[in-house]
Amino acid sequence: MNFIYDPVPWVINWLTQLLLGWGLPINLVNTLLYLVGAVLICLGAMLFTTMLIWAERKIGGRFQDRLGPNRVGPWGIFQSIADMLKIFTKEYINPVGIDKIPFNLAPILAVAAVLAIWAVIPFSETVFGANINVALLFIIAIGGLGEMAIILAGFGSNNKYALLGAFRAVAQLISYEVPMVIVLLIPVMFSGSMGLNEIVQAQKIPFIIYAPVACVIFFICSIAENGRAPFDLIEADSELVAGYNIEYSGLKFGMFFVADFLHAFTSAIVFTTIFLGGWQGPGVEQMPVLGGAYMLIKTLVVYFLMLAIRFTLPRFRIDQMMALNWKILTPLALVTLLVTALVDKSIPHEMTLVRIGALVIVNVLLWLLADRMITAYRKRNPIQVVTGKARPLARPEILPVVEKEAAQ
Amino acid sequence: MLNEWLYLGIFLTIALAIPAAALFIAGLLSPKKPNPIKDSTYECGMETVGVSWVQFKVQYYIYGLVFLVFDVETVLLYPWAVAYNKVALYGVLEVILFVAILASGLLYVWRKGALEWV
Amino acid sequence: MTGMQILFLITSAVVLFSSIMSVTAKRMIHSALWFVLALLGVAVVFAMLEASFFAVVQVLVYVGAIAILIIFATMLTRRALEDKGDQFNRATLVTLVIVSIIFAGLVVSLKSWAPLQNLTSPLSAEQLNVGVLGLALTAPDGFTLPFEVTSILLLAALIGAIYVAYERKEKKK
Amino acid sequence: MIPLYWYLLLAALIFCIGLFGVITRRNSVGILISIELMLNAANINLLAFWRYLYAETGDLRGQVFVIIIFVVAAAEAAVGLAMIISAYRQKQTVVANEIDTMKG
Repeated sequence: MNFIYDPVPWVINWLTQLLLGWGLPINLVNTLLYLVGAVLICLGAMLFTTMLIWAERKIGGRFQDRLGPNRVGPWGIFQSIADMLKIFTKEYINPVGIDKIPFNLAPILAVAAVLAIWAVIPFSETVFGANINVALLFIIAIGGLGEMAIILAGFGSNNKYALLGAFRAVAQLISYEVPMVIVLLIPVMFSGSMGLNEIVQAQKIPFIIYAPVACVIFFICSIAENGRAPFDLIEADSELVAGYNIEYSGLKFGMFFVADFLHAFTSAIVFTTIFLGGWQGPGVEQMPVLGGAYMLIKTLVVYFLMLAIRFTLPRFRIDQMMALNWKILTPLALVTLLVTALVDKSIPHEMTLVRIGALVIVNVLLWLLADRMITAYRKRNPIQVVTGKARPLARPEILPVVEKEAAQ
Repeated sequence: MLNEWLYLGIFLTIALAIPAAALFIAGLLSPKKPNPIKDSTYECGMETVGVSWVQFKVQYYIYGLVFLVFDVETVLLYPWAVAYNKVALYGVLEVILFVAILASGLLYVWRKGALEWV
Repeated sequence: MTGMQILFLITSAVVLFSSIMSVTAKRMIHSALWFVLALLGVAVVFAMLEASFFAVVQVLVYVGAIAILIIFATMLTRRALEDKGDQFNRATLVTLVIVSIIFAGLVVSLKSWAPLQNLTSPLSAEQLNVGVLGLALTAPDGFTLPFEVTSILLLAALIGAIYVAYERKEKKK
Repeated sequence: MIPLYWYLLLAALIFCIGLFGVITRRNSVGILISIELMLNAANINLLAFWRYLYAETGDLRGQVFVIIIFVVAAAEAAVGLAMIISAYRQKQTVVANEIDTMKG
């Protein structure tokens, strides 16, 4: 095995031989290597998060016509590191009446629930973690632990706003899990497996072409699961004091922060793996290390898209958000699933082009139909625009002449 | 197969241990100067009134309920999705019936107005 | 003592301890959280049985949905749960005796069941293929009827629960 | 490897703990939690027997039964909690002994 073409398995092989040479039993060697791999991935992910925070602030600044961080290092690149150093030395405030164990467990669990997803992601054809045959469900299930962390934080804090924020957050997360779980059935159907390795291997043509509607629904849901704008009601600063993490301080708060940013990037990875073909790309068979590069590029594109949405769209109201989920996404996801299953079953698999064409046409039709129905519904129930008198101006004389006349 | 689960178990342990270790180190590094005002419950500077256990409205439960039912339903469909390439058209029709039965439940909840956030 | 056995003993200890805590905890929310820990332990036991699908479903359905529903309900019935006073009724001691007798009976009947002595290692199921289960659930000569009945059961539960729990606005006024 | 009776013993213990909770708890949410524990014990039993007796023969009855128990547990939690909430709304209590309107 050549080092240049596929470095990671080469290193693992070399390490295994070395350790075996020392006379260690094979089971122990495997366990040790697993341990090393897990520590490397976890630490790497968490340190990567500091870079993500910088990138997000910088890009966000550009979107909003600001400079973003620009003081520490070139382009402010060390800003997050400075922030990290600061937050490490901040005091933990333990408010009165907290429930000690849940209060302290919550930030740990919040990060762990996100990190755990990295255990099943295939980074390239030869570099993957646990190749369990239920990886897709595992990713969703581990999200449940994240919800648990939020509940722990909310009720451990002994603060009614924290509790209220936690419950709103959980209501949002569980609601958006429904269409997400439904549309994830579609990639499983196409690849015939719930293992992420098999799903990626089945994507010679990425599933985004087979199932664009499912792809869009999944994308919306994963943004909502992150609690990012436009679904950032979890931390809606102007409405709830700060959500469930109001009583946290120091690194305990920082952990929620890390979990939030890491979760955004992780869902970009998951999206890439499930719908964009993961490490698939030209020349991967000869040079598996290229797969990692493809994966990274695709993930960054998806991540950038998420940032663009985050920094441009305003926030939903909670009733709008729930209506979007239960009245649009969930029925659409169910119909998409059934129609896809029916169409795909009725066309023989040998006719690949016909099959893809039919699926694309069906998806486009579904999208148009959904759009028509929503528009028709809006026509019947127009949005009530709340208007009132304009606020009196402090200095009316500065108004331009035209507007002044209009005002009179 | 058990090897994969072993790796997963190790990974989960590490994923719990690293944040815990970071929190522990930060706890050693950080100052500890508590005082009653600092430690009081934060409510934007207002005095805390009543217990923190406020009454919640039933809407949270309703969403939880609909979520539970659809979650269980979808999980049951996963084995079918894995076997999708092998099932006959009969299997697909059966799943359509299965989903239709549950979708009628969603329709009931919708018509009842229980999905509105009020 | 192999590694598997040690792991099993640790897991069982966690499961048993947390289930004892969950039936004895004074505050209902603590009870629910201990219950979650017990459920996670049971998921690990499922993983040890190499029933990976069920291990994940256990976390997804029980921890992710049922436990959250229980916590929501605990919050909704909060005022009655000031958790003052006795959490148990008068029959505690009697029940303890009865339960011990039942447990002893179970152990005795396990001991006297001869085939059990031979079952010391699991059969080799390569990797439990979820697809086989899916095929069996939807095949005409398989478990079609149970599969459809579960959907009707879920529908009935949904409608019934909404009917019971949902309060109309007119009623409130 | 782990002998089958370890699993059975674990399941029996969880079942007994759940039974104890069902009989002695005053809070009806607590009773529901105990019932869920008992269902879990049954699930462990079913899967263990399937694994040790039927895994090779392709007999899936054990697994199908587990699925049905999952569904029953979900349905039971949904309806049971809804009834508790409804009873709480009318009587302001969740203590099982005090919810006795059904008594003739």
